Amino acid sequence: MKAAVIVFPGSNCDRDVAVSLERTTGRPPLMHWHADADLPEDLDLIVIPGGFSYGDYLRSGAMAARSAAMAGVRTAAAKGRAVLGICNGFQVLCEAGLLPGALMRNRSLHYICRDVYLRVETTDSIFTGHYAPAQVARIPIAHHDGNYVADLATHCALEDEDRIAFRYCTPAGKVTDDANPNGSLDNIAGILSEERNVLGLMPHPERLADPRLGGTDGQPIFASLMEALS
Amino acid sequence: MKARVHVTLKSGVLDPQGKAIAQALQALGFDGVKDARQGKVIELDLEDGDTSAAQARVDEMCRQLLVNSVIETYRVELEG
Amino acid sequence: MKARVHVTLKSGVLDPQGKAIAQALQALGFDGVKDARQGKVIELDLEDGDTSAAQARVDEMCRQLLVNSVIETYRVELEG
Amino acid sequence: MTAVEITPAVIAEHGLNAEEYARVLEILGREPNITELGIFSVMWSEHCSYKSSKKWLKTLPTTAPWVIQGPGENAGIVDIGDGLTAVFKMESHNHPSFIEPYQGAATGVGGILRDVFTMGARPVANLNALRFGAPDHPKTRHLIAGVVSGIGGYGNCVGVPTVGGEVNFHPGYNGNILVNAMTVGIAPADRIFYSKASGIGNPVVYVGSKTGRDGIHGATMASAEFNADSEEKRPTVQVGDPFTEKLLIEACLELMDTDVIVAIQDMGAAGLTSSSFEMASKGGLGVELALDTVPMREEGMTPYELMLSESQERMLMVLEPGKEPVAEAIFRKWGLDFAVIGRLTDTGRMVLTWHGDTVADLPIDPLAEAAPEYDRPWEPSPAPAPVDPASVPTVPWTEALVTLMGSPDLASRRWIWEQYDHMVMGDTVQRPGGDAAVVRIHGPAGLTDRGLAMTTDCTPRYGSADPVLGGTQAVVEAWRNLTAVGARPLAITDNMNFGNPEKPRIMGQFVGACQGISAACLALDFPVVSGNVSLYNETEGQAIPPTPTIGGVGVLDDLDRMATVAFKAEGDAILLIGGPAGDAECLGRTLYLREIAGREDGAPPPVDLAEERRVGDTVRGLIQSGRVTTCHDVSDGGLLVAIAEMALAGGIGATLDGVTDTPAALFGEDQGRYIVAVPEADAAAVLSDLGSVARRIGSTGGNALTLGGVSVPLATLCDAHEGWLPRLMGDA
Ligand SMILES: Nc1ncnc2c1ncn2[C@@H]1O[C@H](COP(=O)(O)OP(=O)(O)O)[C@@H](O)[C@H]1O
Ligand SMILES: [Mg+2]
Repeated sequence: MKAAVIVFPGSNCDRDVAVSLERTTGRPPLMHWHADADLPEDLDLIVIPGGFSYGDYLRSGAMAARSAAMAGVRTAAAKGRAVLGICNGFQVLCEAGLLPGALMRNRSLHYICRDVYLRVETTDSIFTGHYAPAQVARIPIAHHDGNYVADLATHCALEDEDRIAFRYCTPAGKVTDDANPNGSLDNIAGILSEERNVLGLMPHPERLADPRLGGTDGQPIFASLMEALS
Repeated sequence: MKARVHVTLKSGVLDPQGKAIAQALQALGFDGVKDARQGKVIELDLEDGDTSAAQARVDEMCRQLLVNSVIETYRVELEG
Repeated sequence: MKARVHVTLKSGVLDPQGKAIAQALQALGFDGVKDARQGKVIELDLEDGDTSAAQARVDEMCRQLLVNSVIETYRVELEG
Repeated sequence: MTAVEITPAVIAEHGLNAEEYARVLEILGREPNITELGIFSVMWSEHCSYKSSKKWLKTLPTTAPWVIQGPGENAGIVDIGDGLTAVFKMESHNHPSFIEPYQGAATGVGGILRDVFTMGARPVANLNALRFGAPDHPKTRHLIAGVVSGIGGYGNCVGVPTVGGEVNFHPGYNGNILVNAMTVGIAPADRIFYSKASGIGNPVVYVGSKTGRDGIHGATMASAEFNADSEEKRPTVQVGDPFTEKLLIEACLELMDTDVIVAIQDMGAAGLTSSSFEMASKGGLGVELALDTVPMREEGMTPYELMLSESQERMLMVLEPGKEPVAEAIFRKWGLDFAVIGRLTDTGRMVLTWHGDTVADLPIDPLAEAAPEYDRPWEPSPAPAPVDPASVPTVPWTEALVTLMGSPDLASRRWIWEQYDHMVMGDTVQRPGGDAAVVRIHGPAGLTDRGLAMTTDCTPRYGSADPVLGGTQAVVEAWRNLTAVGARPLAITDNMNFGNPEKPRIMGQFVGACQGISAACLALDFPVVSGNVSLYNETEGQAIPPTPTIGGVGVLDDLDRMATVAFKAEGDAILLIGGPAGDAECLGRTLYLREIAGREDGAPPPVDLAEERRVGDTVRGLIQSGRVTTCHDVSDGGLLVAIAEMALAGGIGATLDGVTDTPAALFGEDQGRYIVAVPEADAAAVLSDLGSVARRIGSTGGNALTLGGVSVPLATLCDAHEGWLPRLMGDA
């Protein structure tokens, strides 16, 4: 699997996800600078990492979505390449129109950094194949703007097309309002594109993919990609 | 020339900031507050020129960057 | 009755948001943009009543909650 | 520019007394102009010159074989092995945070980060030590909300995890909160950068954000142009721009990988003035700056304003000659301002020009060396009388414990640290909530199996009664918290927060704290490598409690040999290591006394430094040999509180049968104690190896704490402990 991580000014989980990718694939991913529109042709996976691209000063992900590199990502996605957006990366993908909906301020208005539980809602994707159906995974979130919104038609389409990848849930796997850390519509934590080759999620799988850091529930995402794309 | 872009959430989109403001005001004892919404204003300092061309350019800026049409609408005010 | 509170940074106060917006617009090729500042608007939905009393109450809300007078100034617009 | 007349009022406005101004005249041989006066004023301010504190700071122990850089540079540096160093410092942003809590705290974080990456280190962790007024004081909630979101807003955006800190509440801080921020970074030992300028003719370069009229001190009166026309020219509160800081970190570290930097210094307090003076003075050189070439954010700025501005996110560098294009390319790539604003000279003078005219001409060394240094009169604090345990009311232990666990100084800080990204960078091995945070060492060559442990500590309750002991205890508690996770303590940074040093009683608190810190540092081989002094924390004559905050850093050589506070299994034996042979005895100045008896008197628990060291080394040995993975030191609230914290962290209760049910035994804060839990099968061997320093006090299990046949459910403790802060902040 040949992977690249896009680096925007203000990305700050680029190294973190590169560590996870290297652990999974055995070699470091390509770190791709935002100003460069030309992505290598032979990439299997493009990761838009977490952080605060451009400070998130206008809207989270808004400026990064208009960068040269994102034009390249759009082309690659159209060709069916895998694109994974984590946290700020999810925000960028929504702003870029590669995923539907938007991520608004958390309903508590606080930044929240903590482990949450996710129910795996579909295993039918190159990102989630290594999870069991309805498996509960403990993965951290760390964001201020993770409150997913979409209009009714989009919500129905996501549901009908099995494109909701993860929902926030209790440790026992119940999808409840108490288990929803940020107010997201229908507890949505991550969604797939229509072609199922783009995944955006707010939680950070790279932060719990190493026993030393206290857990490995994030690792199946990388393992799924490795199997699907190698 | 100055352009003022008023960006507001589309009606129907829940506004967590606005809701918190309304609640906080009520908690402070301002009880006549029925609702609050928060929007933003972007003031642009533009090179002088033709007004209608400026209007078109600011519209374009809104479409390309300043506004997320999934959740927001906007209104432009030109001055000077 | 509606009140619209326009909150802006005092002049001279650094506005990182505004600066970033101006730079991003320039990067997108909008070169007539000399500067940008970002402010916010809080729209309050108030129970109907006397306008001048409302003005005083909104001023009080600004002082107590809506505005950070160390770095911001504001202007209130009443309607209806 | 119209010349400003240097009247006595203008001089006073600049904080110079008659004697100091006489020295200015002597050094210059003439009257200063306003720009020069401004420069003297900030260079000789308490903040930059340490004029009240220097005499005593010099007495602190600052050396050890592993110390690479002690106090005097932007941050201290210790060797952590494998060719790497830890670079760290703590700094206060107390006053700005009281005025504007969000921006004050945010820019405090930004400032301390710059101190660390200036030296070539990548910042890897932030900590924050906070003191607020009484929880029910009308300002407190607003200040907490602002400070916490400011620290998070800045640290989260720059992408440095905020992994620890401490919070106290006391009415003594009602008018003067304390916001002390600490940054720890990692740098290769062979690639450290200092501020000493060298090379006559070398270019002086400005990078980062543009300069505005932010935070200019006595400027209101002093600027000729400042009159009615201009609300606009009023100096403004500094606003943090963490995005620019992030770019500055990346750009500086990238530039540091090339070989073009001769010297580098961040622009902190007193901005361009102190950074340029410091670089030139350390190098014994002169400097010439063309102020009109400084990147400016606003129109009509004057040399005075440019020299005194405290705009954030700026750095000053001296480059190798001809290497400007290399540096410029990197800074432009990151979208930052870059300007060559001057050069080094051999004159020993600072010459400032403005469109070709000289606007200031000052001798550097005399100005730096003649900086006032005071031996302020001081008096020791009277020794407090000990508390007679018989005078302290006894309430049922269950009730006392629930009250304490939900009391302001002991309640969980989760509401705070969950607003901080404490995991970014992917190396946080121990998150907030334990004794010390642990961050995996991630060097330029990649991940390692080693870690850095860090903590901040001070118990103002103790120092208010006995400043010497307060200083000692703060160092010892930091050392103990590092030890409790299994780390080898290396060195400390200090942040000395006190009231007005012109009062002998306050000066006595400062002197006492220095004496106490020194004694502890010497006894524990735990030197001071950096620090900061914040004086005049007073409102209406009311000084804060003396608060010498200590930031400690240690190293773990094997992350698999580490301890955490959480009970890990049912049926483990609970051992108490250290302290008196029998039960604890000290109730003076304890939280029990304050929260249960409503008293804040007595003598604080004494510290026996030799015993501390012996017990701490023993505990660390147990962890490093892999025999203990559960450990917690006994601090605020005493033994039972420590056990409750271990139980809540692990979700496993305990039954105690080896302690007496008296307030002193359960809640006394006798020093030098640790609690460990070990598998029952190992308990006898561990106890026999430890001898009389340890005893068994109970075992883990169930979902309650039980003592003398009475229980309190963990759920009750959890609600008290976790609920207090969210309830205070209106989020529960
Ligand atoms: N302001 C803060 N920011 C982050 N973490 C904090 C803060 N205050 C306290 N903590 C964390 O809460 C835990 C308990 O703090 P404290 O009671 O001061 O510990 P100790 O008694 O071991 O010194 C520690 O892990 C500490 O790092
Ligand atoms: Mg401790």
